[in-house]
Amino acid sequence: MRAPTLMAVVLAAILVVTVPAAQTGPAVEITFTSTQFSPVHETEWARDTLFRAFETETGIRVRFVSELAGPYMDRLQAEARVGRGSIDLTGTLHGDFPILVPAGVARDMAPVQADLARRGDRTFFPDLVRISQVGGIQAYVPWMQATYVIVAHKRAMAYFPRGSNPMAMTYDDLLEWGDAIKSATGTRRIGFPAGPGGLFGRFLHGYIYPSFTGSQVKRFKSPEAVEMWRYLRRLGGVLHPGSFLYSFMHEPLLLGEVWVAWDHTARLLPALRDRPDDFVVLPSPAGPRGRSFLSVIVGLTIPKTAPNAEAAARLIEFLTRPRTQVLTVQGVAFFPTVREAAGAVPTGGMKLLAEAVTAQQGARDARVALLPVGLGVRTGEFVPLYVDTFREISVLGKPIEEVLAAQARKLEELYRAMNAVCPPPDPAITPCRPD
Amino acid sequence: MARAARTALLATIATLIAAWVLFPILLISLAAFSSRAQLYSWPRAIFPTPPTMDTILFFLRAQGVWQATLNSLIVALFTIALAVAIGAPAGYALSRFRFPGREGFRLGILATKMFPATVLAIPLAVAYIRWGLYDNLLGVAIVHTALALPFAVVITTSVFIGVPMELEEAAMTLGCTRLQAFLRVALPIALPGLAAAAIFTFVLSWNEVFAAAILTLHNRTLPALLINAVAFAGAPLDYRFAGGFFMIVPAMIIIFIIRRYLMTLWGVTIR
Amino acid sequence: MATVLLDRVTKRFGRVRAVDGVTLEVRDGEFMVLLGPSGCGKTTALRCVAGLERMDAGRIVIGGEDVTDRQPGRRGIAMVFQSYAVFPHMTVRDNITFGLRIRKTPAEETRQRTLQAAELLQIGELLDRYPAQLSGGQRQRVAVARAIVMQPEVLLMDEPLSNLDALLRLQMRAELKRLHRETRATTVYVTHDQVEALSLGDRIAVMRSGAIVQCDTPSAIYNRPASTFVGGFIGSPPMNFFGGTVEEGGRSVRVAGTVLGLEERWAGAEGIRAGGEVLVGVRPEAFEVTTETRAGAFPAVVVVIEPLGGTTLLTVSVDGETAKVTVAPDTDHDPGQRVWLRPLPDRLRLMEPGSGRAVIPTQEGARR
Amino acid sequence: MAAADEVPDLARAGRPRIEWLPYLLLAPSLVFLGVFFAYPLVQAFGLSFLRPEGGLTAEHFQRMLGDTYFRGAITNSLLLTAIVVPIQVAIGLVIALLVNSRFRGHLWFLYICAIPLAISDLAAGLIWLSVFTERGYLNTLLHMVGAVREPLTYLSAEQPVWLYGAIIAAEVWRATAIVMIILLAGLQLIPRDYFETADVFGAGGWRKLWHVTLPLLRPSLQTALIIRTILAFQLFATVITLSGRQVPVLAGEAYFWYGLYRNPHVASAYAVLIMGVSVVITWVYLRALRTREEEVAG
Repeated sequence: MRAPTLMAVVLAAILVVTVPAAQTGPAVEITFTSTQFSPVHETEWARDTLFRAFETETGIRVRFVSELAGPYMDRLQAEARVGRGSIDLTGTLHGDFPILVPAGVARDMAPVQADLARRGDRTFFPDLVRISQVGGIQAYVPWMQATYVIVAHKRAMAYFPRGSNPMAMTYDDLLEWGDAIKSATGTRRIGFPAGPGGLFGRFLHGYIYPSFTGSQVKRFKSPEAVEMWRYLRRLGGVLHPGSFLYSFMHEPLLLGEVWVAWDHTARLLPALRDRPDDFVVLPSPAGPRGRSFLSVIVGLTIPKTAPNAEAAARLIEFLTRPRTQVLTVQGVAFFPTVREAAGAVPTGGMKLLAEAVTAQQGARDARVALLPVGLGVRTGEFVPLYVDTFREISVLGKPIEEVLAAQARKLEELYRAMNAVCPPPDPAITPCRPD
Repeated sequence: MARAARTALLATIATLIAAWVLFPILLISLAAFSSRAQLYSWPRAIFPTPPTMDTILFFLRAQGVWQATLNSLIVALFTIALAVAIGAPAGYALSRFRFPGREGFRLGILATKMFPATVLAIPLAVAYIRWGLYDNLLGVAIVHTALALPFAVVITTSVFIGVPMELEEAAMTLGCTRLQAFLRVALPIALPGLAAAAIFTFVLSWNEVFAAAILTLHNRTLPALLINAVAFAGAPLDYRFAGGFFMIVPAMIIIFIIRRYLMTLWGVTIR
Repeated sequence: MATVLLDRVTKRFGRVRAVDGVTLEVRDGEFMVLLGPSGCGKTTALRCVAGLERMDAGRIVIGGEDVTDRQPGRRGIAMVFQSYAVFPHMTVRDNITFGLRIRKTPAEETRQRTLQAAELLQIGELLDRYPAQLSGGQRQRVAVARAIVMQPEVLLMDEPLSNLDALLRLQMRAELKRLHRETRATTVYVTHDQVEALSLGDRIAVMRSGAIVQCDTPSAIYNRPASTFVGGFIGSPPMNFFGGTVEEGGRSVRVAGTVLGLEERWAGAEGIRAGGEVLVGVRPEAFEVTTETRAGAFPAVVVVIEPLGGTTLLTVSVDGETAKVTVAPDTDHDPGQRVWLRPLPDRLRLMEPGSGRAVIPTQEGARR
Repeated sequence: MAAADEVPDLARAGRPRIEWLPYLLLAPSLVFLGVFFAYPLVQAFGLSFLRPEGGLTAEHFQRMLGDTYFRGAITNSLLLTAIVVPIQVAIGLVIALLVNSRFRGHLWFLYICAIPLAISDLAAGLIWLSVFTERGYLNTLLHMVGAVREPLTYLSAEQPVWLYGAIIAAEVWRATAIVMIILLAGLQLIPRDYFETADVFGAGGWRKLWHVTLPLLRPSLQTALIIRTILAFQLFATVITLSGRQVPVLAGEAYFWYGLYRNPHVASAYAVLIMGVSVVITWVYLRALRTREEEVAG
């Protein structure tokens, strides 16, 4: 290449790049970061529907940034440490707040909550408001809820164990189901999101553990737990081998790789929306100790370093408005935190989900598990302990009792080090320790 | 006879290797031009009938893709400017002078290649916030420069070794100062080689994922956007394939531009 | 035009003294050749004059002004490099006008001088070409034109002919000579080719190991080498040296069992003692060769005969040592033939065997 | 001429003996690397050896060693490197030799083979995912020729050969180019007459390769091996894209410990381990492939 040509190209490139950057945005813009809405379709929806509506109404533009948990927490903590920030509003899982509060990120949201209460148009579920108290302050305003269910392709229903009720499925049913599919088709069609970005760990500690042992932590190495791990080994025989790659189950469902999948409601919704007629939604299975499920709460808080707290409060008002909450459940399958929105009847694929969630919550043997709290900076170690246990027992085939004993020691160390309380359905013992 | 057989054998090997390199690129291109429905069906057709832009348009219309592409370009240009501005003087010094510490510097520069971006990005994230470089494209460019600098130094060294010292000396005897001699003689001759270095730097920056993902908030580069969407955010297959295709197109163009320098890209550096 | 003085110039590279306290004065308009084998420091010395090397000690004076601290471009010099160093990204014209443009010479004058220089070197047709389109000889001409267009007071040339083939070298040699006559620029010319040195130089400075061992006119260098080194380096084939013993108080010397009479001037010269060892140096052409014995001639055996056209070169064996002798082409010799060699007394040189230094005859010593 | 005066010793006359210009030119890179390289590097060591509240500790390394993925990570990293690097060197050498033979069209061949040079590990992972995923092109092709009816699952720990094979294929495909470029540069430095001499002595192609080309190529092989090996230990995006965490690797674990577990200390311990392994391997290569003087002379 001749030098002058090269220079011209470089100059042109610089022009192309810098000129648009020089243009300025609207008068008011706030930055909203979240660990939620990270799937592409959810981000798109949030930007195109949710925040556009807000901008139309208020003239405030929302710069929405969805992040991985790691960088997300780093940034919030770093801004707090420096005492200067760019984030006006942030929304994340309940379990993150025990880190954010002591790190000085979250401000007390009680005044905001009180303002919302004064409006009288929305009633937050009281238990959600109760658990939003973290470290002596109201750490967040409850924003959305989510849970996990099973989606099955209709063609899989032919193999469902005769005489059992799919809406009241047990873990034995699930195994039998998988076996039936396997013996009929020669393929394994039950899938879990056990890939790096998947939520399989939630299934282990929040679903199957309490369902078999009635506990998440305390009965970690109990005989019931040993029984549960034996069950999981058998279940492994009918699991789709690709499960360790899956992050979001809507994709293998749509592809047909998997016929029966367990995942977060938001991560199943795209399949239901694309082909609502192909799928059915079922509640999570029940074990000997009931039908345990996790309720995930997402809260909103304004960082202490927020440049524009006032506009952020207006966005909170907008997001927790019953109409917006209905819009949210319909759009991305996150469920309301205010009573006024809970009554709205969803449509389409979302309707299937809502029915299953209702069935799950309303089941006679329902047992709510909550995400662990109080683990502070070491919160991130909790879930991997369960996934690692699964890997050692089911993948590497190590002896169950030995692995459980070793992992229980780590679990105990974690809880003792952070002096944390047992998560429900375990009794509130501090520090929690496996028996 | 034996010669003809040998030629035929060589041609076969070359063809096989070329096919091995091109075939996967062809496949991802086919995937990028297949519709979502085609990608999700089984059995799947290899050739999309008809080819469709839907998948690529879906990707390009996705929020942030254009901005991220623009950011990637800005970061890459910053990186090129920094890496060449900082690396070229060092390369010039290494090519022109024998001085105590020269070998030490060379080894030190190469040793920096041993340390992954992971190690740099983590502590720098904290430091950047203090320094006001966080979520700043310049901040990303700086880390990319740190990663690209060894290559910039090595390539510019070989470039300047290729420009005889005597040319500059001749210019100096003709009345130039040292700086004038460099600017009027060495630099114009070295320019194509420096362009190759710049393009190499561009490739590094364009492809870098980890640091970009850690160090930005709004101002994501394309790979940072993609890794988030692909590895963790459950981007659908069509989005992934379109993204993969979109990332390799510049790669092919760039290698095409510098194909003349491929023979000498590493050139004299190992002498 | 100007004189050039190298005053006790020293340049070290690490522990090696490339130039070791060299002092040399080049007269105004003189063509001075620095001659020596590779690695003797001649190029380094030249580069010190040009200002391209930073000296460790000494100073450079050009035209009476100390230029030691001046940039190369401010010393009134121009230089032709061994590799020519023609700028590949400029046309011939731009190459030649480069220095003038740097000096901001008026356009018209630049044009005039360029044409002049191009004409002088017969490269007028090449002005718009790029160096890549030129032959080696043409590039060399461009390099010279680029230097002389500056009308330098001092022209420095670093082996400018060494990259040319033999024929072209011969031709360019003559042209350089003509050029020097026309421009009369003080010239310092570095070469390792003694023929070039002899043919071009007004004076030749022979260098060895960073020092000047002799500086004199070509004929003096040739005929009266100051050491065995100079004698052996200059001349093709080089000077022959025979071991001898001084006899008769310095009036004769015994070589290969034969007594050679010495001229008057050697008697009493420093280093000549009766019974002392001495090296007798004789140029190959300074022998009378006969096939019969005679006084003042020592015997030798012809080993190889090489007819060179103008002369014939004999390789002979004298007392087990080989020597080279040139004879007229029509003489008849056979390998194995016994011949007698008589050195011409006035062409004969004596050297001290240990130091290799020349013995200086009394009259010459006085002349000095 | 005032010959009697002292020889002007320029060193003592206030002029510096040291040439400062090269150091001046190096200064920007030294400062830059000091601030943006050395500083975070020291920090990284600090993170891996210091307790958050201060004081030296081996705790982070113990946690790393006790991690369920650790054994797999170090095994896989070493194994993948041991398999991938020789294949890359072999193929890279073949390509470089082909290009260096200057057959007609060799520049196009070089261009094609160099394309992966500019493709990131992320993009390469995506490309090969489109081949090996269950509804991917491999199954499609097999289906077309009638070899399979239902798609097979390749990217599963239950199929270690396929899983490894896919990773190796992607890595070989992506990173052979850099080896090839380095070796090609080395080949061009070998004077042609070496080959001609070998021809005179009747050396056949293989013997020529073995006795002439490879010994002369040793410095380039050394560079290629060092660079490839070091990069191989930093690899993770391809592996994660293709296998999730079924094939843990060192760099991937550093990434997971940082991003997933939120533990920069153990992440840094992994990073420090990677550095250690890289340094050791570089040293081994430098020792094993040192060019001996007499061989250069020969």
